[in-house]
Amino acid sequence: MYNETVMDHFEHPRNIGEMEDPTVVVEVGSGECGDRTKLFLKIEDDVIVDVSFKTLGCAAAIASSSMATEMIKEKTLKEAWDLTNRDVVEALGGLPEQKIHCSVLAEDAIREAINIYRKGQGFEPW
Amino acid sequence: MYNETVMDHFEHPRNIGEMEDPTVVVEVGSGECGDRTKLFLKIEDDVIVDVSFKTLGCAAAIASSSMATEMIKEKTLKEAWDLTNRDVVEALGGLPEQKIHCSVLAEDAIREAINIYRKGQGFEPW
Amino acid sequence: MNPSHAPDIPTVYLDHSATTPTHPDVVRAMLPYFTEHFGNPSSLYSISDAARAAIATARTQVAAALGCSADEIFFTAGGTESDNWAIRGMTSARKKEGNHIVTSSIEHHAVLHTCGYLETQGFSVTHLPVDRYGLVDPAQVEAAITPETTLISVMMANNEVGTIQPVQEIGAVARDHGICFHTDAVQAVGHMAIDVDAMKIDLLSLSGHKFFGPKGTGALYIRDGILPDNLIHGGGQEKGRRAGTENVPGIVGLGAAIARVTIDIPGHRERVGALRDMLVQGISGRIPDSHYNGHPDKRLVNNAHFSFPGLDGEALLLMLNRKGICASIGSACSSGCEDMSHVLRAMGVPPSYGRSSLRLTLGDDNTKEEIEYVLDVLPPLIARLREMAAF
Amino acid sequence: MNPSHAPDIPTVYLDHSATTPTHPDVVRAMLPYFTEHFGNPSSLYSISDAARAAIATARTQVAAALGCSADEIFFTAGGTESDNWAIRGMTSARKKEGNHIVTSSIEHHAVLHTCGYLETQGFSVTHLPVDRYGLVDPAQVEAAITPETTLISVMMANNEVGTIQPVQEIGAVARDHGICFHTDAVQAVGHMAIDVDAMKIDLLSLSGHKFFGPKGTGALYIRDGILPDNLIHGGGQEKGRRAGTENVPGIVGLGAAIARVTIDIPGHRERVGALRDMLVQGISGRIPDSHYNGHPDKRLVNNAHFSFPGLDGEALLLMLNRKGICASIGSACSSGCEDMSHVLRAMGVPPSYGRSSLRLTLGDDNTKEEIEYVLDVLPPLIARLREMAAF
Ligand SMILES: Cc1ncc(COP(=O)(O)O)c(C=O)c1O
Ligand SMILES: Cc1ncc(COP(=O)(O)O)c(C=O)c1O
Repeated sequence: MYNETVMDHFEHPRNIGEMEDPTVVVEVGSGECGDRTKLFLKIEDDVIVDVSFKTLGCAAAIASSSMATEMIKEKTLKEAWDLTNRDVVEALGGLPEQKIHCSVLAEDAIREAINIYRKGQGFEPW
Repeated sequence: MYNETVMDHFEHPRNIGEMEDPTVVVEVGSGECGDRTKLFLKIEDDVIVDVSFKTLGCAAAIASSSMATEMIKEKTLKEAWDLTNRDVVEALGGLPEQKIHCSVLAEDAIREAINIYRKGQGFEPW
Repeated sequence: MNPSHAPDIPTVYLDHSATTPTHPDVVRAMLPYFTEHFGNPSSLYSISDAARAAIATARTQVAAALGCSADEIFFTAGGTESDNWAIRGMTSARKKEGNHIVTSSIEHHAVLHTCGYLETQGFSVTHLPVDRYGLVDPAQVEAAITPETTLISVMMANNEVGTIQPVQEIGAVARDHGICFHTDAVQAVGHMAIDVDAMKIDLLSLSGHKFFGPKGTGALYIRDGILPDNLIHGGGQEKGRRAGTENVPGIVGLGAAIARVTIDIPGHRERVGALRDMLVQGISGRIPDSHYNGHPDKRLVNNAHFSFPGLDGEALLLMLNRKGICASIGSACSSGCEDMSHVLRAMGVPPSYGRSSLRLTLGDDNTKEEIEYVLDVLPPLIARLREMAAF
Repeated sequence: MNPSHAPDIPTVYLDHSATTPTHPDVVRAMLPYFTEHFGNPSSLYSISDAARAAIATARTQVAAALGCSADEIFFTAGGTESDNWAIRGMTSARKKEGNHIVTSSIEHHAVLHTCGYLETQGFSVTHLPVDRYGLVDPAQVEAAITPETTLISVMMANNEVGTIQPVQEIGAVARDHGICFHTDAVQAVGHMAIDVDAMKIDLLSLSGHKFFGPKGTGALYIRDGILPDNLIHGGGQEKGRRAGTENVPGIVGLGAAIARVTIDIPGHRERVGALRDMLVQGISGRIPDSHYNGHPDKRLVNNAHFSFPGLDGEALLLMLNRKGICASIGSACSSGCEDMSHVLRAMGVPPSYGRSSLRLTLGDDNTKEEIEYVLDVLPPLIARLREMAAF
């Protein structure tokens, strides 16, 4: 059902766990399937210097969170904002059709976290 | 489909063929399935001293004719008249349900032959 | 084969249109899916991967035989289910557009009785006549179409006399009128090239056990975009269109079998055609008053169908059986009942010819020696039965 | 079994409600009917005698398992077809008397979606609620009956949580009201004694691959005198009630399999029940916040069904798969889709319990060592997934 990249990120999720002293924390949930993700970002000079997550969800949700966090680490906020769930799915080497929507959660969490941070800094949200 | 008695009478029909100088000959046909039988009787003193037949029909029709001729040979006309297709089927050890009607032809032929003979002798038909 | 009646007599199987033995290679292909790879294809764990992959392979094999895409193949439990699904599903899906079906008068019971059932449900059915060879005329198909017509169903090749219909021309008529075209190709697979695009076929039924595959397996080709209603409702198997846990070994067997019999159709036609012609010429030459039924050349390469007026077909079959020869009086389904076959009746064959008919259908497993044996055995049997009946 | 993922890890198959391997004895019984005794049972010649006799034997074997007469058994291509036939055939046959069906809210999709289809055809369907254990109340069955009711269909045992329904009481209600009673016994066969007379069942569905028989085989019990309309039209097989060339090897396998699993039901219950109880007690004892779903004792002897809130069932399944353990999140048919099972929803199970559910279904081929292995592997996996999700 899942390819080996997905299975690897599911079984050995990168950046899993809580973070001490994060700059922003968000928690997002998908009504559609009840998946939930909590994302922790440490931001310095508009760069994501550290990231971690926790996820209640299927293998696709966990692997997407893992891959997404890898993809935004050490990226600028702008670069992170531009990451779409399609990029994540592509980086994972694809997901089954009916599982694509599980990858949206990571994108949602990243964007929400960035906007919370921007608002906290007194900027307009993107 | 057929038991061995039926198969034996079908493959080795008794009394098959034409008869020289028969006392009576009848030909009967069944509208239902297109079977036809020709029956030859030699009658002496109200006793069937010889009998033979020809049949166009399935194995059940041929075996029934064969068995029926065996059963009336050397019998009185009264005894032959009383032979029913059930007796023939029983003597054959049974026929498949949908083949029972094929055994009626022999009974029909015997009764028709007897009545033709009786009429020829100036008796009332039975 | 193990003829219970006479173990010393070889069995000569000449009833391939009734069924075929499952080829040992096909059985071998199936076996791991009973035990080792038994997982439910719907399950998530790895032991089901092999089952899923095997079904995908079989789908590709069937598609290759028909010239379609694998997505257009749906597995069923046999030719009968495929016919039922195609006809009931399609007419039901198009119920709002009309209630008229055009079919032929020589279809297999699976089509005939499904249409008969639909007649009890408010549909009207035109059973097109055939000529003396059993051929449907495409012009009559066209003439039968009404604004209510939602389905045309004409078989590719007849199971009794083997006549091959002008499917391509009928398909063109259907396409011109925007009407769905179903063909029952149960008897055709392996004996002739099939191309659903060239032939303009929208729905096609096939059955595994007619080409050395397992019984209880079949497929329905459904052209992409055509959406017959479901016949069997339940789980989401077959993309939600045919419910029920997949018969994995059966599907594997169907795939392996169709790949086998379509790999060299020209070679098969040459081999089996030569034997069939030898049989036909032998019978015609050696048996007086023998009548070859069906079309002289628009016919299945493995089919020989004769009438021998003056005897009864069932009696002949039983005699042949004692000699180890397996044949049929017509379609397997109608054996045991004496009503004349609706196919022969539609062809205008007289009753005395009908009741004395014999169908011999060959396969690649038959040999020249077997045909010679039949040609030796058959004439005296026929003479004997005729003699018993001549008056 | 050959887990592609980790050949060094043993496979522990705990998904017997999804499907079972065909038992080697069953395969062995089937094999001659693919090749040696391949004749079409409808054919007249002797090589078909063995096929005919084998079907008769299988019919007797199925009848013996249900306490009915062989004449009342009709072979199909699986549980789904049997359910479709029973429900569509019966409601169609009684269409003039009414258009209302009483069923439960926890039926398999084969029943649920067939009823759903009938709703599009003008029938009305009452889906009876169940209690938190998944039990239907016979009094509610009775209360749901209207003058229009022509069929009651309630499953014998549920495929997800294993709850066994009060079939006998429901049968009595149906009989009292002169309404036909169908039960889907697909999951029950082999795990409990079945007697269609004592249970007042009129129609009963079963499926071969759920009890070590072949996939693509099934049967419908139809009480003598009950006449559902045909689902599959065509040839005269199965006394004219289910058309299509008989799947002889499949039927033989179904017969052999049902004979195997019904020969010692008490012994099976003892063996498998002990393993199941060990599994349930182990899980309940070792895994915090684990919830046993279904009825404590009115349940299939081989079924264990848990919720582990705080994780996702599919993720757990995949982890288990890596450890060689085959399990299910519910019914095989609904795996892969995340909607909560209609069964758990009907039982009032909250979504967080529903999404974290795990079904383990045992068979006679499981061992104590396997259960111990599962009890070792499962708790840390669950802890890990919960830890990944806890916030
Ligand atoms: C032309 C034709 N259609 C349909 C069928 C039905 O196929 P099956 O018996 O495999 O269901 C047959 C064979 O019996 C056939 O010859
Ligand atoms: C209760 C129940 N009914 C019906 C079915 C359908 O059986 P099959 O998939 O063999 O057609 C199943 C199994 O999938 C089942 O568990």
